Amino acid sequence: GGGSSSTGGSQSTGAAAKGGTLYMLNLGPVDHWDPQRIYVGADIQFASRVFSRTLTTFPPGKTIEDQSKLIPDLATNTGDVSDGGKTWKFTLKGDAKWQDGKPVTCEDLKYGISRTFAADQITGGPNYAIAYFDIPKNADGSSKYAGPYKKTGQELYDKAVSCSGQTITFHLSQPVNDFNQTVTFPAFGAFRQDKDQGAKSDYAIFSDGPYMLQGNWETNKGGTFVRNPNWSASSDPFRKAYPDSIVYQEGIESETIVQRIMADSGNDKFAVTQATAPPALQAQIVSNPQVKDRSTNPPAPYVDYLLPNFKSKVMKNEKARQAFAMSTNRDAYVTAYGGSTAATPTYAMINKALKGYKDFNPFGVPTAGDPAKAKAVLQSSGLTLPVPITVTYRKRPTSDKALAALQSGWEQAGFKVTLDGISDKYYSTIQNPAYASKADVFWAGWGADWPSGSTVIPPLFDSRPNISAGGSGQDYGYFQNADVNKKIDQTFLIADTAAREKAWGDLDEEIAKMGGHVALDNQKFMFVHGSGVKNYNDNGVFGGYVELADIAVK
Amino acid sequence: MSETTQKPFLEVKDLKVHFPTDDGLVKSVDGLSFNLERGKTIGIVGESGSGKSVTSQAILGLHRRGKAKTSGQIILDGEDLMTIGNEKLRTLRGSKMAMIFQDPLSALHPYYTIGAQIVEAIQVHHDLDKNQARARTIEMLDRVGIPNPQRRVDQYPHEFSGGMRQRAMIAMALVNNPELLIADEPTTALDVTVQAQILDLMRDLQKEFGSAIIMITHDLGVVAEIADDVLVMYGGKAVEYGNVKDVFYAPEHPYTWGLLTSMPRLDRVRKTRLEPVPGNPPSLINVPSGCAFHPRCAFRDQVADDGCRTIVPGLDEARPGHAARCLIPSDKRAQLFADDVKPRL
Amino acid sequence: MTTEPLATPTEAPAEPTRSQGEPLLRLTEMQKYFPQYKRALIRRPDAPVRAVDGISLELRAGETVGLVGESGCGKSTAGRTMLRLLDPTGGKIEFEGEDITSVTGDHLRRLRREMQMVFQDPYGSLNPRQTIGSIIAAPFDIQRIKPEGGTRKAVQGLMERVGLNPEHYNRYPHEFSGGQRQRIGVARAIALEPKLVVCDEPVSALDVSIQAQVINLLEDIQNEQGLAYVFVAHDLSVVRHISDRVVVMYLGKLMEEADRDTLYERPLHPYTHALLSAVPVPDPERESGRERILLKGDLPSPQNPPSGCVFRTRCPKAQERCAAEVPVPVEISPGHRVACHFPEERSVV
Amino acid sequence: MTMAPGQPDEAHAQVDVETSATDGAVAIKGRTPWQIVRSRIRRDKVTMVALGICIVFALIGILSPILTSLGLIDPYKGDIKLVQGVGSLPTGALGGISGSHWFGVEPGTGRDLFSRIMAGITTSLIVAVLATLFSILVGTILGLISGFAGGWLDWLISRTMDLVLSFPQTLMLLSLSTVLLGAMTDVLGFPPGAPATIAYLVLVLGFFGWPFFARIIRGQVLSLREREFVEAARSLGAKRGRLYFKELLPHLWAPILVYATLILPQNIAAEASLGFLGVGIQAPTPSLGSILNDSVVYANPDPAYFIFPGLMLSILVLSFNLLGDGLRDALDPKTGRS
Amino acid sequence: MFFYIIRRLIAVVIMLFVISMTTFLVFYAGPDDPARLTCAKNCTPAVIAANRHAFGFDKPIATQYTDFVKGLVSERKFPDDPAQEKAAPQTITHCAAPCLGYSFVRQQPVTAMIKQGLPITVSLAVGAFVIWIVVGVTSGCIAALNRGTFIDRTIVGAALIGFSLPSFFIGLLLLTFVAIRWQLVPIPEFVPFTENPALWAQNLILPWITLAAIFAASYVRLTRAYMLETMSEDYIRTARAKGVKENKVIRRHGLRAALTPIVTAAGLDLGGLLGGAVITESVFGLNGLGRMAVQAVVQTDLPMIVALVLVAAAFVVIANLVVDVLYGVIDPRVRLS
Ligand SMILES: Nc1ncnc2c1ncn2[C@@H]1O[C@H](COP(=O)(O)OP(=O)(O)OP(=O)(O)O)[C@@H](O)[C@H]1O
Ligand SMILES: Nc1ncnc2c1ncn2[C@@H]1O[C@H](COP(=O)(O)OP(=O)(O)OP(=O)(O)O)[C@@H](O)[C@H]1O
Ligand SMILES: [Mg+2]
Ligand SMILES: [Mg+2]
Ligand code: NI
Repeated sequence: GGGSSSTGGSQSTGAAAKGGTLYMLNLGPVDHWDPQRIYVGADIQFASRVFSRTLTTFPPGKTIEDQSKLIPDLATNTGDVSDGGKTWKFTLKGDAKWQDGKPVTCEDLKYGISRTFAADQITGGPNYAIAYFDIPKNADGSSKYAGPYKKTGQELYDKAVSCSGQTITFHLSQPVNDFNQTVTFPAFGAFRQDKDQGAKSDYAIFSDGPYMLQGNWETNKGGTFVRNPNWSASSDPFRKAYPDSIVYQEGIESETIVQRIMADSGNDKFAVTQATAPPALQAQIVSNPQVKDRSTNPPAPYVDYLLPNFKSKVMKNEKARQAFAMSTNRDAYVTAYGGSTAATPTYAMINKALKGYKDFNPFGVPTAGDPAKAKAVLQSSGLTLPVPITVTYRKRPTSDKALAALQSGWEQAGFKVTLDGISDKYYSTIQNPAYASKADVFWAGWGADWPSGSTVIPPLFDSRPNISAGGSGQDYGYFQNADVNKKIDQTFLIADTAAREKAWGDLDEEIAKMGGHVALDNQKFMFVHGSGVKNYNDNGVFGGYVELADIAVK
Repeated sequence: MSETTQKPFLEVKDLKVHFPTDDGLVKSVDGLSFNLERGKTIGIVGESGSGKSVTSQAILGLHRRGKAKTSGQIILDGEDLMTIGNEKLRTLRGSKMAMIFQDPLSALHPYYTIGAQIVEAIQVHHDLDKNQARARTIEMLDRVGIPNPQRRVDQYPHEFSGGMRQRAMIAMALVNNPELLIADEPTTALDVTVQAQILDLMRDLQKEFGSAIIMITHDLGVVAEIADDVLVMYGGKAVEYGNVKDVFYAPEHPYTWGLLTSMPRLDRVRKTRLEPVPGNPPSLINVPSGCAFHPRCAFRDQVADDGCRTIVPGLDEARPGHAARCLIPSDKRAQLFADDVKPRL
Repeated sequence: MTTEPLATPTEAPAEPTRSQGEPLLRLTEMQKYFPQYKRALIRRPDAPVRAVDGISLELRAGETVGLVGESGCGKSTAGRTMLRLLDPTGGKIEFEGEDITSVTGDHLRRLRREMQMVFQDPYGSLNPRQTIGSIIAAPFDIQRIKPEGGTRKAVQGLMERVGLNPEHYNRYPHEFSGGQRQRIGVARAIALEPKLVVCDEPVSALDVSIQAQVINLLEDIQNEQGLAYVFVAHDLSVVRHISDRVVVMYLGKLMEEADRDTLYERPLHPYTHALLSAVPVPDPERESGRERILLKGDLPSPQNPPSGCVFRTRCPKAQERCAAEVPVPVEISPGHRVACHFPEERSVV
Repeated sequence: MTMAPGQPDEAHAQVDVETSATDGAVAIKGRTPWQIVRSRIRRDKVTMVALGICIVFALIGILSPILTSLGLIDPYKGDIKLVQGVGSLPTGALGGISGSHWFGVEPGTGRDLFSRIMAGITTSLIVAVLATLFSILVGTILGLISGFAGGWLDWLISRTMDLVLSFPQTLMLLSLSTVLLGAMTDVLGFPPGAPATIAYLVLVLGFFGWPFFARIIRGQVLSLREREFVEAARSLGAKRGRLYFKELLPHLWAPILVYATLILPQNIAAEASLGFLGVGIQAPTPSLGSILNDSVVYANPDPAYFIFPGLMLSILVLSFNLLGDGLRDALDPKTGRS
Repeated sequence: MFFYIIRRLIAVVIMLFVISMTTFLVFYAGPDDPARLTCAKNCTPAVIAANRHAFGFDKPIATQYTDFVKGLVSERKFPDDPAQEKAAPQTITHCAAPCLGYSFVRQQPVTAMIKQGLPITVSLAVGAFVIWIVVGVTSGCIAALNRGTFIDRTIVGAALIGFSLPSFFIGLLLLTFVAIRWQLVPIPEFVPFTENPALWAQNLILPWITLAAIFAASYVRLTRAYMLETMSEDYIRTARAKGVKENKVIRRHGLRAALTPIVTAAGLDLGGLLGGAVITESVFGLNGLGRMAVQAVVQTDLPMIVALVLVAAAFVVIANLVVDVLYGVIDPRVRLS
């Protein structure tokens, strides 16, 4: 049995034992292996299980509940909070070692985190450190601390992050009550200053985890991870590290990967992947019992959603937004993605797997939409029908079909739809202010950074950090609402986790009712693995990807 | 024609070469017969398209099986080339009989040196090693009047002038002492001054090697100069055949007359206008009925009842050794020539 | 073969005979060089091809001048240059007393009405994509001339004139035989009633039996219209038949010029001797009695012609003087010019 | 791609003899060059069949928008009831073939495959034909100028051709999309979506295609201008315009036609390949390339979806290739097949 | 000949110059701000500005281009920022000449990545080349010599069909069925020739076939046409008239001449392929230059795109040169003029 809601599941029989080689097959290329730069769910999962330890982490487990229980990793506990959520302290256990035998120190951690601030070198990673730490900012939103290379503003950083012995203290500029979850990111992991070569270090993995890179990482080819001789199981109770080595192969097309693992021959018997099976292959996986046994169908972290562009003439009109939302046919969308094994329709931005999820239906229409009702609303909007709109989306073979499937519902409601698919650099294109005048609706997808509504609602709908002269940030639809912004601030202050998560869910519904988003579906993955893989589990917290902490091939 | 009764060296009997094409059957050569003695020269003349080249290639057996339908007999030195089989024929080609082509530039392979091409011709038929063959090549080039043969042997065809190329072709043809040499318009592409050199050379070589020569040409002057016998072709058939003097001084066929009267002369100013043969050469697919020449013949009303249009004339000997393919009775023809044609020459 | 020694000719350059007023066309030392380039590291000029290297000639109205010589001696180039289809490198071209050496544009275009050309290749010189009608009408179209009674009528008149069936107006060139095509070429050339036509080997591509048709046609037209021909040919028999005067060229230079009978019967230049003696005549008995003057070697390259007399490398009579001194054409007798240090009368045909 | 040698020249005359001529001479009855070509083609069964198929495709290309507007075919409307299984494969047998869906339906959306293929043919043909026309136009003009003008202009155009041909084509078609696709809407004002991608494909395919035409035309002009009829026209005082358009251009139709029929299928295939690389026609507008790209992965689970568009594309490309070959043979018997 | 080669070499250099300039202009002077592309998420104007400076995008395009050209002969530093070099010298990437640029997406000198992809592309191209030449030329000859027969028609027909199928189509079919379904060969994965030649070939066989199929088809047609043309030349008749055996006539006289234009075409096609067989590499997931290019396009990795275009164009231009020289060697008529 894989993740919490996986269909079927695959509990390989027999106890796990040390030894063997695990193969990880992926399309890649992996963007970054530099801990401070990793931001892709699958890579976070791989890095934090294999070579990069963090202060706290989420454990392996059979159910999403087990998996969501935060546990300490390098630290002795899951952090001590004070100052109303503005000061966080972690104490290191002190027995973790780098691959050259030196201990992982508080200074290593402090140094690692400081690298995030070298924004021109250490690109791509999450910027929570910049956002949260109590370091003054420039007018353009950038930090006055320029990172460990230029060292301008170093004293500001030293004040915000300090080490005393094995204890590291973080001073935040605002209360962040789930900061101990934030530090599960490898970006809050340690980095050895003497090994740091800035951007050049990206693939020069220097491990403090159970495995280390043997030789070099080759883009489009991958690398082999072998045991880190200085890692000790006693210092790291939950990483079981059963396989002797992990061969990471990248550069293989996803369809090929899935078909190879389905075929299950040779080393592919010991293969896992982070590539989901395309719809064309899902039927074959499900229809073949042998293969079905080796497959899991976990929910993906991603929610696909549509954002009416508040800068567009049409979508400024609230009725038009409502009509648009009401005529959206989520069933057709889900079907185009491959049906129930590929996605489930939703109205909420917060993933159903998260505690913050609230089951609501903003306009009371079925998942297939109600074009007739929508048309009536649109007619009352004062716009002349048909209303021309351009829907911009990220072009992929399946999304082509999915958007086309939505089109007919919208057109029945009285819209005249132009689909504009962009295949490359989608997000940076639509963030560009120049694009705001071209589209009426944007498609987007989002996955929570950790299992909390705080990594969904604020990053996407708080206009303050997002919207600037440089573009829309992640608030692609230029949603700007002072009331919502205020509520976001208030929600952060709620100390009780359950109450806080509920508040995120309420905000989600509120925004949906304003027509701020039209959530479409929660995506699902279908993964296959080789018959020789034991203890196969998906980790829902890490996006449903394969749990490597206790996987085995013997 | 010689009076000897023994078998001639080359005997072509009723040769037919037909090409099936999209538009119909092209009867390029249609019942041609002639003989050739050792050491003698026969000149074949005729308009473009009358079948001269096809005839010469038929003798060497160069027509591809599938594309040409060939029939008749070609008896060379007692052997019928039509029946001896491909392999045997191949061994005769280039050794017993050889050929010189009209355009030496395209007939020589552009990628091989002159020497290599002649050496190949030698080695196909003789078991000589490279050096011997090369020595023989140089000797032969020298013999055909190519200056500096040691150097020239390693040059490519495009480095030769037109005349030199033709000499090289001749050297290649004669290198294996062929007994029969077919020259298909060897001088048409050349200047008169070079033509004179080449014809001179051929005559000398004939004396030396004793080859029989089939000389194909447009130019009656060349025939007069070099040939012993003449064959005049028209529309794939021989229309007149005889000793060179007979044909030039007492031509029997109206077509030959036409050729002579239409020609301006170098040696004298004509008193009268030129007399062209009216009309155009015949199609070889729809050969005119009866006498193929009749549509262009000024004398066709000499035969009663439109006979020229209906009766196919045979190649009949008017005098021993001089034949013509014409329905007008021989004596009448002689008279017509004397009265009507000769004054206009 | 008789050999009569000749009195040493006067050295003074001969005044070209100027009998009845202005000649139609006068060439004075006309030159046409084709520039050549060496392809070394960078392209640099090489010695030019001296296709025509100083030809002087006069042509009177209604006269036919034959231009003979070996292939590559510059006959066609001379013909084209005198029509200003090529720009002369040097010398002077006068047409009806007017210097046309360097006229251009509309003036030149108007001149084209007076001077025309008939080409060698009856297949290549007619555009296969145009009907006979439009080919023959081209001169009218191009020169923007509206003939009386319309172009079509004029064209059909011309067709009749050259012996073509006017009903074939709308046919394409490939529907005609070589001889007929050459008639079309003639019709096009005479359409604007030019005073001068250069015929560049108009019958070389035709069979003997056909070429007489074209020769007769050219003669007839000359008789009717009184135009002048420059008749370029290889074939010395044809030239003898059609020309009033004959010019022998060698390597871009004039070797000998004389009226027809003089040239064929009493040629003076050793090159003319060789040329004439090389032509076989269709008369077996006479052939057997003729002696050929065989020239040694090949034609030298027109890019670097021999010094002095260009013919000396192949001349049977060459002496030291020939290498040093360029022979100037001298008039030996009225109308008979020869460029040789040692002219000698010989009968060779 | 390299083309076979020998460019088509005007057909060589075929001459029949007609004995009833006026002047006693034999007149030659001839046919126009086109007649000869037509009769050659008529005799070539393969080419005739290919021609027939090409005509059918052209008709489909013209008719399918009309049929769509009449509602007889509908390439856009899906029906998710038809694709209910895991992976949203069509429910019925053979990819959901039925009386109303002759080729079955598209997995995922349930759109009618027959309609989509019909409409796809239109799009593919539009792209290929426009791109080919673009290449022809630019190539012919520049080739004509280059061949006839000579000198520095020829040098410039020839080097430009070398330059364009030096660029890796597929790579450029692909990578230019990063800078040009946006410009189609922003600069040239094409509506976003399918029109912009079609314009992009036409432009780049056409741009990388013109040197082929220009080379051929230039070669033809170089040999044509040495022909005596050009000199003949000049000797009559003809100006450039006449030389280009009356004397030369009529000879260029044949090679242009042949190479157009040979390049057209290459453009069709290129459109498909570019779709495979992600720069195909924008959805939901179907094109053979986009349908095929989507369908190849279904080769196993839904063979019908894969076979029909694959077959269509292959037949289309094949018959244009055959037609081009046949035309070349007919126009230039030197390189004939039979 | 020597001067000719020198002249051509100079022309090649100039050509590459022009190509690099054009490519540079097209991709860098476009409407997009390349600096925007240097940071993925969390782009702030400040970061963009910093990166713009770090990668030199703030310099005029002409300066950027001259820097690029300089990099071909001398080492470049990324970022070229003396302040940072002083503060943290270990973070500066030194890109040794010939430096084709620095990929800000992959944070690596482009040259290093190209070196990685080149063996794959070369293996693919050369192997396919051998197959298509052998298959294409042989069957083209057979077709020509049996002109009009059943054999001829079969070969020509097969060639046309091969020619008409897009290569991704052929490739995906081979991959899906031959490799994955029937498992007749391993799923292609590049093994260096030096490591294991047998595996190298086994893994590449499907890509080779895919790539060769289209080319073989056009070479069948090409060879057949040239062969027909040469076999009707006068010098073939001369050879027969000399009594040369028929198969020697074909091989020594016919093929020799027919091969010359084929060598030209083949050289150019191979040159074109060495720059990357985009589709075949993508289908089989071989990380040669072609697939790198696709990735670079997806990631808008401009330096990488420019470098790959340049490398590919250089192969074409050099192939042109080689072919011209080769032509001179094969054809004596060219050699001497
Ligand atoms: N392979 C062939 N297929 C069809 N017809 C052919 C073939 N070879 C020759 N012919 C035809 O046979 C006829 C005679 O040709 P041949 O070459 O013998 O003429 P010729 O007398 O040598 O002419 P020329 O003086 O022009 O060389 C011509 O009409 C020609 O078209
Ligand atoms: N366009 C040109 N460029 C360079 N050289 C040329 C050109 N045209 C002619 N020549 C050269 O000029 C010389 C004279 O050529 P021309 O054509 O006038 O000779 P011709 O006497 O007419 O020869 P033919 O009898 O073969 O027609 C030849 O050596 C030829 O190669
Ligand atoms: Mg012949
Ligand atoms: Mg000439
Ligand atoms: Ni090619």
